[in-house]
Amino acid sequence: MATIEPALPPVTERSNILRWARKNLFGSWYDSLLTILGAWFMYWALSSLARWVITTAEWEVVAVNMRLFMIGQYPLEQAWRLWLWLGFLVFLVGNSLAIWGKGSRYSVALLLFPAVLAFAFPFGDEPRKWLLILAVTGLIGWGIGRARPEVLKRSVIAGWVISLPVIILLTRGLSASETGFAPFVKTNLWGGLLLTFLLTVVGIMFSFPIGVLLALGRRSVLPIVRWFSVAYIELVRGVPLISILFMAQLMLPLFLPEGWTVDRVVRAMVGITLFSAAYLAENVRGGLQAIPKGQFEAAEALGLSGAQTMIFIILPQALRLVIPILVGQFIALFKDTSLVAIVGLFDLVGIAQTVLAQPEFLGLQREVYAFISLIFWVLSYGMSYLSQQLEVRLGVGIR
Amino acid sequence: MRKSYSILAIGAILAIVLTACGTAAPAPAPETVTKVETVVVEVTSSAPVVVAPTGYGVTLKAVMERGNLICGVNSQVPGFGYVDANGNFAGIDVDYCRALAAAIFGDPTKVEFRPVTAAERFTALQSGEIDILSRNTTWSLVRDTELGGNFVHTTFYDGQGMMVPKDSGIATLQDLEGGTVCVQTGTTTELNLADVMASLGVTYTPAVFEDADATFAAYAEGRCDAVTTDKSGLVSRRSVLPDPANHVILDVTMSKEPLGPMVRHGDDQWFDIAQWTVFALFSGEEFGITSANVDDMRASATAPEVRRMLGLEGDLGLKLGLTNDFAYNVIKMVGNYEEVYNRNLGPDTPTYIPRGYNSLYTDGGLLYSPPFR
Amino acid sequence: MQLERKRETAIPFWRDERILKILGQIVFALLVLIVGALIYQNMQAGLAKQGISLSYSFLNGVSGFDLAESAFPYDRNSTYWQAFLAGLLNTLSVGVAGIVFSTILGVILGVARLSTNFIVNRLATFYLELIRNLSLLVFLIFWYLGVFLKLPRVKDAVVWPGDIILTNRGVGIPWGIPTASFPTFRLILLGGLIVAIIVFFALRAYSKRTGRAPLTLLWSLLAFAFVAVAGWFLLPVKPLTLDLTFVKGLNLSGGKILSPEFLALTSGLVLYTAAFIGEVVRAGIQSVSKGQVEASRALGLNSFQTLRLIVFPQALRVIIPPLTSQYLNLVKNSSLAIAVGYPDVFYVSNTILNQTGRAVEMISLVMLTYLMFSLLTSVLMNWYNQRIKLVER
Amino acid sequence: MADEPIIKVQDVHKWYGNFHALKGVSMDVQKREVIVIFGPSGSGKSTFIRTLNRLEEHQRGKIVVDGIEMSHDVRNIEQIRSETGMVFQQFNLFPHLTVMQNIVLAPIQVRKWTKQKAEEIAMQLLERVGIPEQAKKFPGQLSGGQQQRVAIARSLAMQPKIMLFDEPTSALDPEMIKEVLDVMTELAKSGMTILAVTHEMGFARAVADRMIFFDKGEIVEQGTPEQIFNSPKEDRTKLFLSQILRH
Repeated sequence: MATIEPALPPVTERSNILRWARKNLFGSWYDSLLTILGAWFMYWALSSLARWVITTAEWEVVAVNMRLFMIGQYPLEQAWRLWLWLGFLVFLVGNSLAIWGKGSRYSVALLLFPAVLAFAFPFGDEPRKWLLILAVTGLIGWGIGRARPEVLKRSVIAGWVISLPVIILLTRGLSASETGFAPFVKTNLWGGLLLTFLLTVVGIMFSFPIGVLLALGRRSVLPIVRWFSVAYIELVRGVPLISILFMAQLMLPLFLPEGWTVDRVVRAMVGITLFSAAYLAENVRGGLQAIPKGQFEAAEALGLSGAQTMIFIILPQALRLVIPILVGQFIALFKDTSLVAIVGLFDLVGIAQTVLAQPEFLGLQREVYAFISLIFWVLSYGMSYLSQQLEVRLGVGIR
Repeated sequence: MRKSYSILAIGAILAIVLTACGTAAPAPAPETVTKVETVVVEVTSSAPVVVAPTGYGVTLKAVMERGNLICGVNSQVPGFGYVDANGNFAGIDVDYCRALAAAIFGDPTKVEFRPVTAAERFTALQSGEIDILSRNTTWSLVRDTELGGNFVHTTFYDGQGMMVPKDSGIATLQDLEGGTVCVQTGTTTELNLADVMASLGVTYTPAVFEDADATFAAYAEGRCDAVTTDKSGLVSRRSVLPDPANHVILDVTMSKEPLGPMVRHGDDQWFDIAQWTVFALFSGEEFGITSANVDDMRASATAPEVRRMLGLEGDLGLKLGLTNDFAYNVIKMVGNYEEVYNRNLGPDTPTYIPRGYNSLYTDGGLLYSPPFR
Repeated sequence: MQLERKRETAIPFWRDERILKILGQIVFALLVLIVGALIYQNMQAGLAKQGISLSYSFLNGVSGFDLAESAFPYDRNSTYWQAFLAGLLNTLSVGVAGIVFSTILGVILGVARLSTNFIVNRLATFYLELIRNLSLLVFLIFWYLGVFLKLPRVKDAVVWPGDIILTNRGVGIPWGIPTASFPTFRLILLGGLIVAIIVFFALRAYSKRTGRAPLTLLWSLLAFAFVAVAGWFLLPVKPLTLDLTFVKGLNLSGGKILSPEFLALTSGLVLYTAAFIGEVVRAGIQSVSKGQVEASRALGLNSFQTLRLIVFPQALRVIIPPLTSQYLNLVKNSSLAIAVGYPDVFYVSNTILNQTGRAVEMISLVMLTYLMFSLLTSVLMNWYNQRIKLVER
Repeated sequence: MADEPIIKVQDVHKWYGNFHALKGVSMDVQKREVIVIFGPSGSGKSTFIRTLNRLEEHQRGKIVVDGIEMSHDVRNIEQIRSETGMVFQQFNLFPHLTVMQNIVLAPIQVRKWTKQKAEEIAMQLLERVGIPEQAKKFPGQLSGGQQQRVAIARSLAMQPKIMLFDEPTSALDPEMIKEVLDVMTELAKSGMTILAVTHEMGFARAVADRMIFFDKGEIVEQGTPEQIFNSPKEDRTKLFLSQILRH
């Protein structure tokens, strides 16, 4: 892809619109045909979509049930806890964008996203207020990060490390009982986007180390460990996620000693984690295979132990190589969490189904599903955008 | 070398296509029939025999220790079990759970609703994941025996009906010859439909759906000529179809559908508690005790049965393992049957269903409570 | 020597790498076994408590439920086994249709992504970004409720050119019905197949001898087509008659009727998978370096030859492995049929599970079924890959 | 016992499957000795040098390094590895770590030094190999010669008693070979025990105490550079030397 720097700037660089159009739209007769067909299709699709969104669709069902879509049956008076950790996350995102995003002009736009959301969607006054606070928090985080990037690096990383426990702890409650300050909120009340988010985050956090271990196991010199890893990976990858979720819901209770019960949400989390780990293992293995043998030998020759070699030399390089693939896998996991609706959990899709059973909103499938599709799309796209930023920052993906 | 596999693959595909065309009309193999017969015997012999999983009083003890009741409910049936926009469960089945919690704890909020799918409801009950199943479940012999549950007294008498568009001209089930019927899977409804149609000799195509929403959405879009489910469901669903007036419910009852709560085999105390909570709701209506006047009644009641029921006399509640005022709590906190019914299925709701069989025996219905003595 | 041996055995076992390796494995294997045994024991105890013993004999029982679609005659008197088999065949038909169409659409998308035409390129990119970030479950539900059930009712059926009838009961397409001469025709087709194979091997021998690369596959196909067409016209009675779909009473009749559930599932899967296949194809084509094309042109091969002999084989090598996993994904994703009411193997098994309460048996049966698809495919693919892979040091 | 050899190799054999790569190699290395090993490619010289820190396992015979026998004892292997430094043909620097991080990693993790001490010593070493200004760069930003010098510094940071060089200049452009050889020469003169597989005969002539000629998995001939260059005994040595010295 190396381009030769011309001695004189080529004349065509100053092409006008017409020339551009001739080159890119009407290069030949079939090119022109394709252009016209494409343009017509675009017009048709966009105009009918716009007509439906603006005139036909009845969006009241979304407005009235916004709370259900977002947090399910989570008690409203405890919702401040969710806003709290959301603020914490946004603050970290702001910090990270400032430190690692190196002045990307999209950073600020991204941080203003909550404010956009607040007005683009029919939220109540309370959530709107919180969303604005979030946007401000993100900007403050960004400002602080920009002011002292080097000093903050460590604490931001520490912040990310503790973020999952913080999220889980705040969501489930600080005290063991259902009274007192920040009381316990049972998982059956977690729902909507909140549940989808938690399933995703927990799935990612736990499947990642398991996946790395499985990948290492698959490349182990110990045959039994290797066989086990291969068997696990191939078995899990060979079956649909939905069957694993069914197994987790219907069979897991059977596998446990009598008297042990596992929370249904936890069961789904276990199922998703075990499923995702097998896929991650294969991705990580790809990275491991790309590391030259000399790296192992050099580490060994320096006297590093097997574990030290893996932790300091091999994994950092291997994981960096596969970041784009890993993020792709995480996005897939996020989208796949919707399958828990089929086993009766109130995730975004499950909530959509129960909302559609409300007597006053029967028959509004298209509105409801369009809305949750939008949520899925925005979040997935956001994840892949962030990963592209990360790739650029870490210098991978450019060949 | 490589291309030889492509040609082999093409050969294989052709072979498949040819065999597929060739098997357009396979003769039914006679041996399948005999096979079926032999196994029927086998199935009955290997039918799961449910051993008593719990002993007397175990469930109540567990519930008391836990501090709340776990109630398996539906989350997708308007009027019976769904989540309203405030995130609260609502419906007649849901209110029964609240009544039970009121009877046990004197607090109708001490109940955890666990939405269960049709597929997992019995497993969930057997495995102890839920204490009671209150999810529009039809009482049948098989469920009473093989599935290891006991049905508490029926809380809603239903019957399977058939709804068709008015302009279709269909008046009887026979008119559905060659038509398509929308039905929900995994339910007795699906089996009843097959039974009734087979006995009438009507051929039809079922369009089977995983949940009620999909079933009625499909019907509303004209995917089927008719839709079948419990009549209550038909009535409530009709009210929210785009053009309710254009749909009629055929005057046939394809089955009896007594819907009621279900508990596990083996804990008779728990069964009694669940049972008498239902009767407390019935008797409340019979004696005219409502949540509004229950305190006055308790202060002024003279009729011995009312006094016994409200815990002023005797120790009926203690006999159940509860407090004496359990029925008072039920009515005070949840209301009597009429209140519960009207709240969820009454004339002021979008899901209005006339009382019909679900009236007191004094009004010609089937609601009849044994005496509180 | 003796001294050495003595010293070697003197290594404490916790420091001997050989023993450590074996020990590590034994500990690992024991852990796995213990966990496995615990699970098995708990399961046995749990099942015993419910009075159920593991057995598949219940599958011979009468199912008692109807299926909307089945490749063979199936009714409520059929056994659970037959229900399962019907589901399996339904899965296969969705799988085959899905693979064929998603490949076609995927290749188009992949090429469109590389197109220099601005609008085509952007449309393809937009489509890709749109689809890849949606949940498949929601996508399928949308196709079912939002598209196929919104087609006109039977009495307002729309007829497209080619006698395709569109209704929300299903889409009817013309279909061939075998006539009396069909068995003969089948024999002729078999003969054509043999001729094609002969042509194929003859051309390959020729290619080996002369080192040229004739269009082996094309000629074999032509040979087959020639025999088939000749047979069609030579037979006194045509082997197939065309059967059109028409509206009969409340429903469609005749021809081949594709149910909305099947169409929603298949088209949803196709449109979803095609986006991923498009990326695979694009990456494959781009992976062939410009130098290869230049070298090939410098050698005097024309552009068609370059494409056929240089670019295509190399791109294929990159495309095949990820393409296979996309195919597998498609088959596994077809289990979401449960959301649109298409009786695939997962859906039917779930119904059987509901009716019999046999969770362990049915779930393991379903998993085994999908596993077999996967293993079979990977075995085939590994074999194929082994054949085409570059010999590298 | 000042003459106790630091490396004792007795009758070492190694097979790769059926291929007999080392056929009974025996030799002793004295402290502060500089040995150059040379021979045609595939002669087993690299394999041999790699058995000395257990990158390859020998199947028969005995290797004793600094009084520690090379066996299956993991502790012995660890000890030997920390006593020996190794420099590879392909440098094998860790591309995700800076030059400084490359050097301090092992001292901190294995020797348990403080970061401060490790970095001080690393800077001294970088000065010794002549590239102190590159400490914060990544290996990918350095030339081959610089990378190899970092690799040498990295090995030296563990303060080994023995340095093994496995064709350290083979992957370098001619103009960079000298800068690496200069570092090696300086190292040799400082009294380090060195075993180097190399075909740099100028280096051998200048600093080697002994040269060993390998062919077909065994030692064919050994002697001082003087002996080897001026009066090789074996025909094979003569032939090989004539081939590599011709150009």
